[in-house]
Amino acid sequence: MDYLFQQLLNALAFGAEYSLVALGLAVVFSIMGLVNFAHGEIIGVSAYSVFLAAALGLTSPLVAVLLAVGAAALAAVAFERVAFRPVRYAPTTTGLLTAFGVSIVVQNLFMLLISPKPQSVSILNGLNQMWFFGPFAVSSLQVLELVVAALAIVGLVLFLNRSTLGLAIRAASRDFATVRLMGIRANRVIATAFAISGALAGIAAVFIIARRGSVTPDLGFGLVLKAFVACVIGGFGSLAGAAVGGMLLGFIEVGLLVALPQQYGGFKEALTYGIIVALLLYRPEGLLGRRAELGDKEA
Amino acid sequence: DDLKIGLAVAMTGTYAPYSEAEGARCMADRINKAADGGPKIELMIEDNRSDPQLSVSLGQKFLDAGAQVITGVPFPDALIPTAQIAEPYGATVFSAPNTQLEMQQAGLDNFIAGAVPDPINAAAVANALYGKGALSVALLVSPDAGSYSEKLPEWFGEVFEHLGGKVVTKLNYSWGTTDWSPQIASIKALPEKPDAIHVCGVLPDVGILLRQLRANGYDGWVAGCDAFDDKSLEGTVGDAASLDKVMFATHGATGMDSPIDQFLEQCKADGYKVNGIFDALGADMVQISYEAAKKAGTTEAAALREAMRAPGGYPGTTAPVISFAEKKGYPVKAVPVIGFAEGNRVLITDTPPTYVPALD
Amino acid sequence: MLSVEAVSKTFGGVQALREASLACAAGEILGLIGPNGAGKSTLVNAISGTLRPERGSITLDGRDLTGRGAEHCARAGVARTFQNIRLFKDLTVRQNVEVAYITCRATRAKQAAGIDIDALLAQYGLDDLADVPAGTLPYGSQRRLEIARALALGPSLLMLDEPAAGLNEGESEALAMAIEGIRRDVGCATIVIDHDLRFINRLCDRLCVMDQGEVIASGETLAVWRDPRVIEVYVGQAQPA
Amino acid sequence: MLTVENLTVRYGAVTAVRDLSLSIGHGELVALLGPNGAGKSSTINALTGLVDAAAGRIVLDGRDISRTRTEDRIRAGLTSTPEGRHIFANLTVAENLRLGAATRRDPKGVRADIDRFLALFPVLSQRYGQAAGTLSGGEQQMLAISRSLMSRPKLLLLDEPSLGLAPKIVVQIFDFIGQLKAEGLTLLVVEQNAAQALRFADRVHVVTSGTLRYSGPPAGLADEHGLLNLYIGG
Amino acid sequence: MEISASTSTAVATPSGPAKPVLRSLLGGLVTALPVLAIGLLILAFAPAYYTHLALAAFVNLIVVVGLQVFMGNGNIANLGHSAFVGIGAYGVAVLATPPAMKKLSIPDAPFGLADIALDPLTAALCALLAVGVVAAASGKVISRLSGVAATIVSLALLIIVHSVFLNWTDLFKGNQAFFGIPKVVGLPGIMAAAVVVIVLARLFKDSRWGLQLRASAQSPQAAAAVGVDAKRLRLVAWILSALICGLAGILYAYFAGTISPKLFYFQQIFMTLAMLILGGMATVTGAVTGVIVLSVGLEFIRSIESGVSIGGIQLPQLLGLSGVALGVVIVLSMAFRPSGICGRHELDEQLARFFRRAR
Ligand SMILES: Nc1ncnc2c1ncn2[C@@H]1O[C@H](COP(=O)(O)OP(=O)(O)OP(=O)(O)O)[C@@H](O)[C@H]1O
Ligand SMILES: Nc1ncnc2c1ncn2[C@@H]1O[C@H](COP(=O)(O)OP(=O)(O)OP(=O)(O)O)[C@@H](O)[C@H]1O
Ligand SMILES: [Mg+2]
Ligand SMILES: [Mg+2]
Repeated sequence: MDYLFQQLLNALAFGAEYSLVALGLAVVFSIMGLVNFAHGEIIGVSAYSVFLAAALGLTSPLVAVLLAVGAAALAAVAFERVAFRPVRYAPTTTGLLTAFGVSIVVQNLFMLLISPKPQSVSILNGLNQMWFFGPFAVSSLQVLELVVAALAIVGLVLFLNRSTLGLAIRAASRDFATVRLMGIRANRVIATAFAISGALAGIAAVFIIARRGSVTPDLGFGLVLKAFVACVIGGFGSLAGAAVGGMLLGFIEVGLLVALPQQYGGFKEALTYGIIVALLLYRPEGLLGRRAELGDKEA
Repeated sequence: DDLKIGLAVAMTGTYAPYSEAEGARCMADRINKAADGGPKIELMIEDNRSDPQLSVSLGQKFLDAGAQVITGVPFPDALIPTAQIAEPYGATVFSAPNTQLEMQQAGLDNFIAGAVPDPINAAAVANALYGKGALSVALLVSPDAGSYSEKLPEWFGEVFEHLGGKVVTKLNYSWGTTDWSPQIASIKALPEKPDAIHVCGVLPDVGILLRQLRANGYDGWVAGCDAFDDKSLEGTVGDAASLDKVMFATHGATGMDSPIDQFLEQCKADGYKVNGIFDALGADMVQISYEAAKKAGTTEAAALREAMRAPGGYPGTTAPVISFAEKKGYPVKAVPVIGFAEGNRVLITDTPPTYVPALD
Repeated sequence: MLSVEAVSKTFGGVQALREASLACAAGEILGLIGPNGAGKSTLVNAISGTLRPERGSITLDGRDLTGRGAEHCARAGVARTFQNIRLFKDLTVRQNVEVAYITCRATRAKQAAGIDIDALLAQYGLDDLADVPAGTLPYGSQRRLEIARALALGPSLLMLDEPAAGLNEGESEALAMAIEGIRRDVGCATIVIDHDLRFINRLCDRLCVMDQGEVIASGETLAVWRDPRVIEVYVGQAQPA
Repeated sequence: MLTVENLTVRYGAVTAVRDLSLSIGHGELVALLGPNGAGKSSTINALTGLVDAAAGRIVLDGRDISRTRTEDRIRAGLTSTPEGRHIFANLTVAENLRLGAATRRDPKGVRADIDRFLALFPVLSQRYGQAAGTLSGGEQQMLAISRSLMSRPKLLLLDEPSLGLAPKIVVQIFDFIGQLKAEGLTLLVVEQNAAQALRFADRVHVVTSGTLRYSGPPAGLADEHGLLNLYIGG
Repeated sequence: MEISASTSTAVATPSGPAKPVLRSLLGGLVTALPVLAIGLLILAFAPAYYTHLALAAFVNLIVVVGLQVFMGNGNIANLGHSAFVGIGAYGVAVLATPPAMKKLSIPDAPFGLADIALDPLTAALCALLAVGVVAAASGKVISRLSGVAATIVSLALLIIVHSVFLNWTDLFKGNQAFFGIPKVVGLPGIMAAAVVVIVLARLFKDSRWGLQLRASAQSPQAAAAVGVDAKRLRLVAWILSALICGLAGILYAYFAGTISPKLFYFQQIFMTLAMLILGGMATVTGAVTGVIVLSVGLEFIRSIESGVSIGGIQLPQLLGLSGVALGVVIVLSMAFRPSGICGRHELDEQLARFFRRAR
């Protein structure tokens, strides 16, 4: 029983991490229909910034956290300016491949400029404490991650649905010119959205560094792939969907790890994706995606 | 004639921490400078990006350029085809860090591994661990790196049980795991805490595992294999206390002022970006090829291969004498098991294991 | 002969169609009019299979089309245009028409024999533009291409959703003549939605008026205009027909 | 209020507007008529800055805005109801209206204005929480007009406001335009429906092939029936 | 007034298929010509290393052309095609490897597979059949979805198939190399296959199915309204694409003799995707061009990456340079030529236009 409860906690933590990254993806997707595969490299930029700062003598974890978030936000805005602006409103595939191109460039820049090998960063190790509650061990990271993910989702949903800037962000996803006709500085709106997405990546990076104690060029790639899947099963474009999808993925993964007999343990990935396919067949628009009958209309 | 050695090594990708290139360069330059009567060594080094297909193509490129000795990604999917294309040239595929058995199984006659095979590694760790009083062990296995990450832990278990220990559970993981909490929770849920955990993963994964195990209050042994042998292990784990009760079998003792350390220090001083034990294995490869050529008095490929397997062996960096005469495909040498004391590496055992599964 | 019986459709809280019925015979041009949001486009969607009606039945020449998918309806001879133009933008003008013609050849061999793509393009003033991507055409030509594409299906029923919107009177007049040409040459049943009353009155034999999802009047064009309810909901008191 | 001098708009090799000059005084309603493809929409989009003018000067309230960004022109009190509606399909009716008032800082006034348009177009209040993309064509047009008025512009450019609207609504809309004019709003209206457009027009401009052919009172247009034919096209 | 109110819609010769078969066939051959030329040059003059590179490039070429069939016509990003390459390769590995070899590597293979060996051709046909079956099953799912959901399912297919290769060790030997596959194919054979596949892809694209599929990718609603059964067409394209990719895998296995699962995973997916996008996925010419440009370009950059000496000057190692270059090329081409180097026109169409203009 204790064991199952402990694994439940783990699943929550896995889910929180996926949700956090998936949220970052969903924000950008809901602004400009961009499947931002380079989100992982924004996490990477953030992580390597902390690594470099630590190597240059930075000792304050707090500053490192701020640096991580700031660098990521900046990187996201820069990616938008340089690579994504020219393909705004291009078909999804074009954007996806641009993002994928950016991802390759940045990963290889890490190799070229820093090193292809893992580099250790210990500055944020302190964030990773174990807290014991009776028989349960909870890592401070897991708790923090869960809290931050929850705050992020609530904040973002409120922001995008309530604030004018949020509305503008959603509107800009379809019709940039008309957003400007509303007197809104549309480029700034999009930059803001990217900055938010970047900041989320930066927060994720903090958790990743604290947990791993090292950085590698492909640091964020696998995670973003999972987050992408989380977004789709949750309902692409829906923020709450991203969060729910991330959680679900965490539960599926940990659940399979617990439930599968050892000799079939290797099939965990296969089964995870099998479940995802089944989910998509059942709800192609994702769990929280709207199932709208459009006729000759659009939405 | 020159002795031409072609190295397609992983400078980038998954296996980048385990490249032997710099050590080989260092040794080759050293020998060339000494000019003690043997042939001049010409190294050709290119990045294989940890990609087996590219690795094979590069092998062909080196053969085109007249290489007598070549190497590639240290896994059978690259090395077997490389050996096959090298066969008509009489050239030898000499993989310094390879530890897997498939090449021998495939019946290749022109293949040499510079390291001892996985079962021996497994046996060495089992002996050392049992010697430290551990009686129960949990195995972490993964299908992702073939026999290295899947079979090796099982061989380890076989020896460990043969010695009188017990394997209490086997748990699955994937390469690239960055959060081990589910596996750790499973271990903690065992009726009795195992004395040790055995895992053969790469860095930084295993470093992260160590940190998380310690953070979760697990204070038993963690045993592993040669992929632990990179300085980034210490960096990733962070504090010295967490490294107590860590051990791994490797190809030569480093970090304790051994001859290997001296070699590496010297290279570093001369400006080579050497990293650790795999560079020493690379140096072995160059040195053995060179000594064999000197002994044979020719760099003709087939003759060279015969000479490499001559009885008596040749001096090396990772061991005073390395001989391929007995086993043809791999060396017979001691397998050091390294542990830590206050964050520094210490030698736990350094003897050839007796009971070895799966071989012969 | 199209016959629509008591078709209903709701979207969330909005009842877009309430037991709407209409009929349209081969060779007839039926005007479908009504206030904005009356459900005209929704009815066309239901007939063409773009939407699935909740209740009611739709038959064309005795074949039941109720609830069948759009591609099935198209194969049965239902052709339509869209209120918001939908072309295959990257395909050439000719290919746009061919896509429809392929269906026609596969499922309506008799009709297909009567269709010549080049002649069709020429007839709609598109022959010079045949190899141009459809997305680069000016608005008016795009509207004509949509009609040409619909005709390449060899339809038994043709439905045009606001074909005259944004056209000036000269162009509307030309369009009306073309639609009369279709009646003559193809002989299909034709349903036209538009808010341009001059265009509608000139073209249509009969009118069908919708309001809030219901058909509130139908009959001969002139007779319908004598119905005060039609005037009230659609044109407003002040405006004479 | 607005003066346009020698405006030229080009799309690649096509010149859509050529050397066009016109002016609109405070509180005036000016109609801009012309056949399809005459360059009316291009003119309007050049005024709001959605397309770049190749040449010419645009002066709003004495300020040259020819190089000003669209969003700043809107903030200066100019706005347009673009041709083809351009409502935000993925936002609800309510959100579309709120975005229309993005530049305003008086929540009370915004709410009052929303209520005003809902009263004018009751169907919009029935569809208040529905995604705007699923509105019928005419409903979208009503929303587009309301939305452009939400910014409380000083000068409104209306591009074919009657497109896709039922006759009753057309009349209603032009009544409303008259009312807006009476409230002091300055308007430039592009319309196919000449009869309606001319109801409240102080002056008329007719363009064909990008050039201005007539500028003057509506009454004058009736005399020049050649022009009227031109406008009607054939 | 542009609509002619002509009295009758002319009754004329019914138009043939979307494009005359012969023209497509010729067009396909024209597209294949550069491939043939490069292959022959390499066979005649180049050292063995280039033969090896060419092998990899030709296998990629077949994969990319296969990818084009589905992605280019259906416009759905596919991240799963390497699964079929893998099934093809492992299919012949399991079926055609001599029992003597299998006794060493997969002694416990199920269904008595350890004891039998088919001749290479039969084995290849069986492997293609297996590819077809998996494609039909996965295609049933994929064709029902669109957009990112379809992409995710293709990704899922990749991961599931990879996972089976890794874990069904009795049959596939896991992540240890599967060796001993008879090496029965040389560069000429692969070249011939590439030409055939190029022509095939072109024929499909110009066929009724290809045209209708392309239409449905642009406006699903309008396509349905003119009777296009997009689901079925997507399924057809998916299966054809899978078979071509499977063929690439078979040829690879028969050339290299040794395979392992990671050959058919993300690295291949990304490389081939980049090739297709760069060349332009709307055309078969684009697929061919992308493969040629990236193969040559990346090999050039790679050759200076590990640090070479030019004129006695030792250049530093620039690890990752080729990756950077690859990424930059993708980003730039998406920004400035989103439809790829070749845009929307096939080589023969471009040539025809060129000559028409020259006249
Ligand atoms: N897909 C949909 N989702 C939700 N509501 C819809 C949808 N399609 C139509 N509606 C609603 O149904 C009603 C009827 O719409 P429809 O498009 O049929 O009107 P219409 O008669 O064509 O009007 P118009 O003349 O303005 O085009 C409208 O109020 C619209 O908001
Ligand atoms: N984006 C564009 N690219 C190229 N040409 C264009 C573009 N927009 C308009 N044109 C061309 O410019 C000319 C003027 O177009 P414009 O839309 O301004 O005319 P209009 O008077 O508004 O016509 P309508 O009454 O049909 O709306 C036309 O010939 C049109 O084809
Ligand atoms: Mg409508
Ligand atoms: Mg216009």
